[in-house]
Amino acid sequence: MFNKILIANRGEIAVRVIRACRQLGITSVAVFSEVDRAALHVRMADEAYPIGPAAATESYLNIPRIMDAVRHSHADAIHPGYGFLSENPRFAEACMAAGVKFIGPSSRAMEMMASKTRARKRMEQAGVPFVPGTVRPLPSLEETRRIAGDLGYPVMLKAAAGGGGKGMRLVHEADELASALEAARSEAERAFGDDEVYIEKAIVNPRHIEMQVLGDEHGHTVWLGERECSIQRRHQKVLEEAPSPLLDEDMRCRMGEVAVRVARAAEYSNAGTVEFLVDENKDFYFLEMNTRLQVEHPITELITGLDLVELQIRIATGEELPFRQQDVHIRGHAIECRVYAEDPDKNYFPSPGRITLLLSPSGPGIRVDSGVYEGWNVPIEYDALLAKLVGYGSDRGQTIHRLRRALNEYFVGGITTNLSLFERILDHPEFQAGRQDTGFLDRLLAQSRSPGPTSDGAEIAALAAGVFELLDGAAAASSVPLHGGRKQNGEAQSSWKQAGRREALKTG
Amino acid sequence: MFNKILIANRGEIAVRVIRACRQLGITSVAVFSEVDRAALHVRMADEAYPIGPAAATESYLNIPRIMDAVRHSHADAIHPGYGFLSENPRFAEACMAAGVKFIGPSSRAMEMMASKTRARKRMEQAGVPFVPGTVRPLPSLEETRRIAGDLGYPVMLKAAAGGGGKGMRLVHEADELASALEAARSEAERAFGDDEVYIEKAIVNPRHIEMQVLGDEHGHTVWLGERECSIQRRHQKVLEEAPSPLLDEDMRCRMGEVAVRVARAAEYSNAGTVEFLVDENKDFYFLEMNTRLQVEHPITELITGLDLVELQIRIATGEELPFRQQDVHIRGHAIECRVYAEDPDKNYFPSPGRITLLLSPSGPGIRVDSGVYEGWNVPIEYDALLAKLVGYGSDRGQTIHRLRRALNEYFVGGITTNLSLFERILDHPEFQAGRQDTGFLDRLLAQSRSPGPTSDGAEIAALAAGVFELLDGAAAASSVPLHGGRKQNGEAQSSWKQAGRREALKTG
Amino acid sequence: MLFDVTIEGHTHHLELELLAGAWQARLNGRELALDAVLAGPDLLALIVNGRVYEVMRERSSAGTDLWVGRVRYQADLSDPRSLRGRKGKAGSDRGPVRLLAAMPGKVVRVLIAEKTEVNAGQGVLVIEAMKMQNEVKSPKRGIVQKIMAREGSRVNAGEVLAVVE
Amino acid sequence: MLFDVTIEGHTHHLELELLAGAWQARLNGRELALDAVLAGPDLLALIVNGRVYEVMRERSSAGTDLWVGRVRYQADLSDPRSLRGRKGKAGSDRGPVRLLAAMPGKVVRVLIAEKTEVNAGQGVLVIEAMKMQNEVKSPKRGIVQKIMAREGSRVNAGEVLAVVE
Repeated sequence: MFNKILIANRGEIAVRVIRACRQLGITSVAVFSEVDRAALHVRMADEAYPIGPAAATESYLNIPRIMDAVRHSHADAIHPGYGFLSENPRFAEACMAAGVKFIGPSSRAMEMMASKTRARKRMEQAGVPFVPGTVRPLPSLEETRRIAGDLGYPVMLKAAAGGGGKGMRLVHEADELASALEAARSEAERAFGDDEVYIEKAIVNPRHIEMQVLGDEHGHTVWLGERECSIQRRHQKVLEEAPSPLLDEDMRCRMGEVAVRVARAAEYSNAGTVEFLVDENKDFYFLEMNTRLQVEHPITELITGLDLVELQIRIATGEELPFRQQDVHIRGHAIECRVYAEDPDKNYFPSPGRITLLLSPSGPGIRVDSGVYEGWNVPIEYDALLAKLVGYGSDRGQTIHRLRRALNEYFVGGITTNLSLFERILDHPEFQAGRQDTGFLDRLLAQSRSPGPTSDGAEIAALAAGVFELLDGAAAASSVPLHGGRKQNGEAQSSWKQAGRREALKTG
Repeated sequence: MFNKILIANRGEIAVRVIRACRQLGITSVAVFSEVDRAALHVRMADEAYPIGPAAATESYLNIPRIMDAVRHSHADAIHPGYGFLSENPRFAEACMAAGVKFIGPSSRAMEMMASKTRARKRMEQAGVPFVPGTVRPLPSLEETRRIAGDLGYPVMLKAAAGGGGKGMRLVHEADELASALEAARSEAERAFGDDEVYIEKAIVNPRHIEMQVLGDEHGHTVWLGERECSIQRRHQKVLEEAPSPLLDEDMRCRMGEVAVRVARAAEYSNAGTVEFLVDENKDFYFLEMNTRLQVEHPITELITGLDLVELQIRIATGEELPFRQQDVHIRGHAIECRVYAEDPDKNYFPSPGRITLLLSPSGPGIRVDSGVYEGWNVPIEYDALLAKLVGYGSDRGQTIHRLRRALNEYFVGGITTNLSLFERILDHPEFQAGRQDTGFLDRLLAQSRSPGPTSDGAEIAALAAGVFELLDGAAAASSVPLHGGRKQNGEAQSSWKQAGRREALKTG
Repeated sequence: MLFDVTIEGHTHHLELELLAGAWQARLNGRELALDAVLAGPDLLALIVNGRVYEVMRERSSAGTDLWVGRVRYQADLSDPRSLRGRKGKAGSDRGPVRLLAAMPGKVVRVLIAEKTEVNAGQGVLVIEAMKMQNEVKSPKRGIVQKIMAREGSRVNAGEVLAVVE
Repeated sequence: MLFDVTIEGHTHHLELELLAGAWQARLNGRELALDAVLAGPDLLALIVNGRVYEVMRERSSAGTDLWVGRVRYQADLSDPRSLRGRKGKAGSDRGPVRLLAAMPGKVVRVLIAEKTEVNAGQGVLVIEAMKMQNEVKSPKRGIVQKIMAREGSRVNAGEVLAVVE
């Protein structure tokens, strides 16, 4: 087992990895940029080292600075989390060169999956189903037109080096093809320095379902069930669940077996996720493989009862997987809400700033993986993910109801969050029926807005305004010093009594 | 389903029931004594009514006041929690008379189980194994001496109406019998108004293992696995786990079947717990049945994936159990720590008062069922249970490690808690080997004390004292108003910079 | 104490007393069974007619917001008895505003005629009660649409005296 | 700044500066790489030589306690340079107390003889450094058991000067 792991990340995922290290008796090392000195992941780690200015390119993406911290701390392994350097084969290579273990797949597997066309070639050889289309670079416009005609419109043009929707064009009919191809090529060139574009049959409002896989370094690979990730905004997931309401046991097994085939074809080890598009006929097609731990891994942990980060670390030490496929039992249902500092009603405008009050839910079936605390100043420089609220229950209905009550307990003051969005999603009949697709969230936001003021609520607010004012006055008039700026129940009581007496004198 | 449930309790269990109500869309009604106005259960309920002064006899045990609140609120059911009125047949009858459903067993089943001798007679008829002994009131001293001789010393004398160790005497040899019998009788008379005493073979340092059962009102009864509750102080449980490290699948099934037989013999419905003593040969004997939800129910919830409180409510509405015995699957391992406001090193001296700082753990495998919050003033009048820290993992080892890291994150400032006791229990080789019995905790406390000051720790404290002082001075000198009495990361930073400049001027 | 509380531009009249630990509240003329306790510096736990509410306060340079559940209410408060009513954010108020009697009393003077213009903070009428004269001011600039109160008449607390739009 | 910090009756000598946002710390004569930030009003997040600590402060009428992990340390602090050292809780200190040199310097005067009585706050010896004379005071009432420092000798910061019991 490792002695010391450096976590090359921040926020909730760094906290998550630190917790796994502590469980395993491994010393955890945090790194932090200048604005993250007081961040939760730094507070929770065993050791911590500064790695530069706020801009991620100068700190969390700065490989030399991170390798300096590795040397200073004598860490013998690195966990990259997700995002930042987690899918950067250069970083994995730098780790290997420095003699520290990168907790993830080999740089070779990462590289292969990074190129969509190379991955597709290899996976087609392995018999993995793809959306019908070309795997070669597109030839002349004439021939592209012929291929598109064979596939049948609508078709999708995609950048080979792409991701995040860049260099993608949906083409509804033949007349649009020429200009779309040109646009996709130039966008791909600008975004990735590579104008290679390929063509696929377009699947309209597909479901986005992914399969978790885990492979050790001895050739054992298992799948751990799927996650339904169709609720997205701008290709970014907002709410995920496991299992998918769409899949039955048979389809789950077929999808799991394909995912394991993908991982084996890439000689993949450690945790990875195979993403699929699912069309209206429940046919599924390989989309891509994410060569890292996913944000939404907790829902798989809850339905399988496994600790994925602990397993990642064990695999990286060279241990064999402690179980086989037949030992994996899926029980219950889990849903994750990604709590962002952003306003869903204002085009997801980010809302960094100080968290003045934080009431966090707890109790049966509720897990909160948070990267923040009351008093923390959410910096503007990074992803706005504050925490993941994860619900678990015996079945999908109970999980929805548990999350609904947890949202009721959840309050983040001082900044705007998307918490109300989850209430609207969970209450939506389409979601409750399990019929969400990738267009669901845009439709929901177009239909309705967050609940606004009501006359009953306004009356409560009016009452509260008066009570706050009266108690403030009482507190100001009271000579009792209030430790730490907080009133004690008893003290408040007595200062009200004082206020009451003063009032009585005035009006008497 | 009920429209409105009144919770005749306080603290964490009231919060637990309120959460279940919210999940089911049922309006929850809290009741509170004068010192509990600001308690968490009152804050979290939908409605709340005062029921009298701080003394429990005048509020939480005051049946007329509680029935007043039922009438005012128009609640159609009552959940009694545990403790207080939960096992009081008179209360169950008062509910029935008022036309509100008591969420628990019938008063008849409660009454039968309240008398140890009556329960024993009925259960022996049903073939339930008992510790060898008498079920009849003890006859003459002469005959008692003969019975004791037949059983073999040591023997135990117990009050028929007893509980909580009152009216109990361990007798090691025949010479002690006469005086022990007299003492037990007079103690029983004083404690319960009933001097009936019976005799049993004594089981020295037994294990205390209990089985959760659940029965609907249509004759279906299931068992949900056992809980190991051997870690006790003064007959009060401190830490429980499920499953027990002692049981194998075969013993679990036999014990479960006996527990179901007990429940059926009592025509028992709703949630109940059958307690067993287990001797060194793994023979188990019926001890008593608790006719209510137990404090430690969350560990059963975690290993079965069920929500016991939700099931209690469904059963009370007349629903059938939604599953059968063969559908119950136990997965993983759970351990609960009862966090008390008390000092284990000072003879469990209670420590009420204001919670000035509360850092609560979260993340994978951790559930906290809490009844308190930062700023709350723990009253002196009630049980000192603050919260239950519950860990879950794939196996016992992982659960121990997860709890260990959660304890590391847990801090309660302003009052003394027993948190450090759990670290000592979880770290103990005997516990880690699963060999705890009811004498374990006393042995542990006799062996060692909480960790004391170290020279490294003292140096950190010295550094911290200086930093606090310097920052306080800087804050006092700073003209920046600090909203809500709390410093913002950025503000603190800038005020330090000011302090730094001042220092530089002074020393320059 | 008497408060005019403007919530999202609409003014509520609140009478609030805390006597011997018990709250007495009358909101817009309706008696409410109120209990209130702070659960944190900006966190108020209310019980109103048996129903539980939690209200979170956020203060900023822009003013005070009160959260009731997931809904934010912009709040502005003045204490009409003290005659030092805080200024509402002039111009941001839309729609008619009702001026309410701060306490039971007698209308001793009407300062402005119907259908004439009034500035924010300008006195509209004067009420006398308990030997004190209180000037009832317009919270915003506008036209005095209607004056319900007549000089010399008695009014109850919370009674509408005038409407400014 | 210079502090004498008494932790559980044992005095530590601390030099602490915050210059341009960077901490400089020397504890009992040893240089430490320190970073410190408040995570709450009584919650301090420290990094000392790369290691992370959280220290919780509890203040009461009985004094200040600092929690490092699960261990409570009773803390008392004085600023020797200012010659306004706070009073320790006289009488509650048991066991011997070492008086430490607050800074490198020269012992210019010994005020008390060995084996004689001293009151809390009474000067025991005087050290000169950087053209300043600092009186080293006894934190408690007791007998001066031993004086290690001789008049005219040089001492280093944190050096034990005397023991009071």
